[in-house]
Amino acid sequence: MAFLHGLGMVCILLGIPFFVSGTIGLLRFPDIYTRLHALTKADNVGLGFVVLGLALQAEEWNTVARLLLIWLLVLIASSASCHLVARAALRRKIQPWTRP
Amino acid sequence: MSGLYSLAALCLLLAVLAGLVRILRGPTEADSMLAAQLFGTCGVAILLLLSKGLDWVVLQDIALVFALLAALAAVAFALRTWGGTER
Amino acid sequence: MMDVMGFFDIVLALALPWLGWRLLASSDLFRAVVLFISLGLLMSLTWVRLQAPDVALAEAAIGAGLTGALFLSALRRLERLSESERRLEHAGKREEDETIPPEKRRRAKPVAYVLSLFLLVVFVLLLGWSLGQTPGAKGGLGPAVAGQMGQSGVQSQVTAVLLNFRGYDTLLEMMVLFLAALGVWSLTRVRQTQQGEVPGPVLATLVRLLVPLMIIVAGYLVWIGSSRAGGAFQGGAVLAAAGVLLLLANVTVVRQVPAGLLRWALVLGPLLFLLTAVACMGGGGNLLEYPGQSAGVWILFIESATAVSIGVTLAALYAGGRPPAPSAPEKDNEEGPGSGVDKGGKA
Amino acid sequence: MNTLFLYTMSGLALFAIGLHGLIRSSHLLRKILAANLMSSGVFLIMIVGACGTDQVMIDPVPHAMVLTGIVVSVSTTAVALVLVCLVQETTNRALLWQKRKRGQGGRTDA
Repeated sequence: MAFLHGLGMVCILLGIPFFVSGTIGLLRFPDIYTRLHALTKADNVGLGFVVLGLALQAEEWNTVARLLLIWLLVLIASSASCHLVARAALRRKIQPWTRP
Repeated sequence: MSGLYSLAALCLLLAVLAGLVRILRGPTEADSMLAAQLFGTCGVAILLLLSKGLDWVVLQDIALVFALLAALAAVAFALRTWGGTER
Repeated sequence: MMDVMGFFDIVLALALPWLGWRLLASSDLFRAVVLFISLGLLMSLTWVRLQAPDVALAEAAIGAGLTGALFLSALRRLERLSESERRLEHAGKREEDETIPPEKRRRAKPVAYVLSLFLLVVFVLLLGWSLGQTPGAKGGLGPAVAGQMGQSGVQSQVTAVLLNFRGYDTLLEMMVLFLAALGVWSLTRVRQTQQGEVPGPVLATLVRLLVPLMIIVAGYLVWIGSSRAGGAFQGGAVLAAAGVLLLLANVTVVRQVPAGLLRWALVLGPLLFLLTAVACMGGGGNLLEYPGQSAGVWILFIESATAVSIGVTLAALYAGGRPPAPSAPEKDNEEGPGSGVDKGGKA
Repeated sequence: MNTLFLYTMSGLALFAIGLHGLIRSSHLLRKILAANLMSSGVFLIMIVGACGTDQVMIDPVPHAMVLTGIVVSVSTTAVALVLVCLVQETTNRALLWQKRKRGQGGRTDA
């Protein structure tokens, strides 16, 4: 049990840097498409690690199920909305950034 | 031990607030919208961490609602603000 | 550990006014709306910190989701009405730099500015002072509510207050919602222009996955409301989000909902609530005094009806006008945009 | 206690900012945003008042009132937004004031 708890803690601590790097990417990347890329990393992997860590520490099965449901929802919602935003940006003829 | 959860939540909150800068100076409207999207995801993570740290199951429901509605604003943006006109 | 949470509180409490200030000071209306959405999310976290999970749920559904969508589509509508107006407004300074030489530009009079700021500060100081003077802020009604919980029929204190102890508040609030919907319907009609667009595959899948889940979560929230955070408002708001998503995606089912059914769904909550209230009087009690031990059942009944009505009303408010023209009424077993969804998803 | 005081100040500041924006901004949409900010400030102060000193006994009545308030404020916001759209349709502008003549300039803070 202590092992699972420790493993969960490690997973949570692994997840935080993804969120932070998502923010940094959002701030530093040059154009909308690259920023989308950074954002989805935070969504998928960061939240995934946090959910995994919390699920490893959960005592009941329904908590695990709810955590996974939340993660799946965020995955679906963020990927779909990022797709829509990217498509709208392409339709607006926003040029992807290229190395100058 | 449970202090770690709060610490992680605090880190996420600070990260989110840093992301606000992108809303303030995003060159295009979509950039601002992306920051709001990140806000939603981080909010979910913060709520989950707090629900563990404070031992409060209700927060998971709130996180669920956050996750459900996170996409709504972005979809409204992509379809209404930026979509529809040219096709 | 408490230190960390204290720091969390400090950051949150400082971020709220800062965000509000940036929101009103930003030169771009769109940015202001996005900041407002973020403010809603932060407010929700604040409610969590202030031990108000019910309010946090409502804010998460309404403040962060619905209001944002409302403002975004209103902005879109304004923009479509006059493209130049918004440019003139939001980027006014930059444009005027070109048209007007800088020495001719006149800022707001500094005297007026200082005076208004001074008055504002005085007003707020007075407000804060009177807040400190308010008596009875310490004890509150908490013990009174806790003492009566046995008779309320539910376990959640907030639900007990909302639907039993102060039921007339909620009844009147349903009337306000209904009036708002009536007002919007009497003002405008929904445009026909956007109809005919077919949602793309990704959007269709998103709707197909999210909308049924939203309905399930709405039902869950109404059900769980009797024992902990949740209830008719939160469930209704999530239901409304499902309706808004359907309206956004322009799913055909939304257009095919018969107008009569929509009207009934709007009226359902307030009507049943009112009838129940009056029926309680008939049984010898006061208005909204549920008879005997059945309070829990009555509350669940009213809550389900009001949740449907709140969902339909908020979605109708989002649509922003009367439904276009009465199309050929097909009698389905739908109850409105909220629950017409399962079909729309699978169709 | 200290934290609650901090949140009260935050609510007061939100109210003040909203009031200022309600009076000074020229675009009607921004006025609606400002009014929403004001209501958020009021809700915050009410919830802080409900917290009490010890965290055990929480007053649920302000919670219920704030819940009602949130729903009412979203419905009034919706009506106001429709009205703004109508104002713009009929008068072709949603600003209360803007520069009157090209040469003179005027207030530009929106």
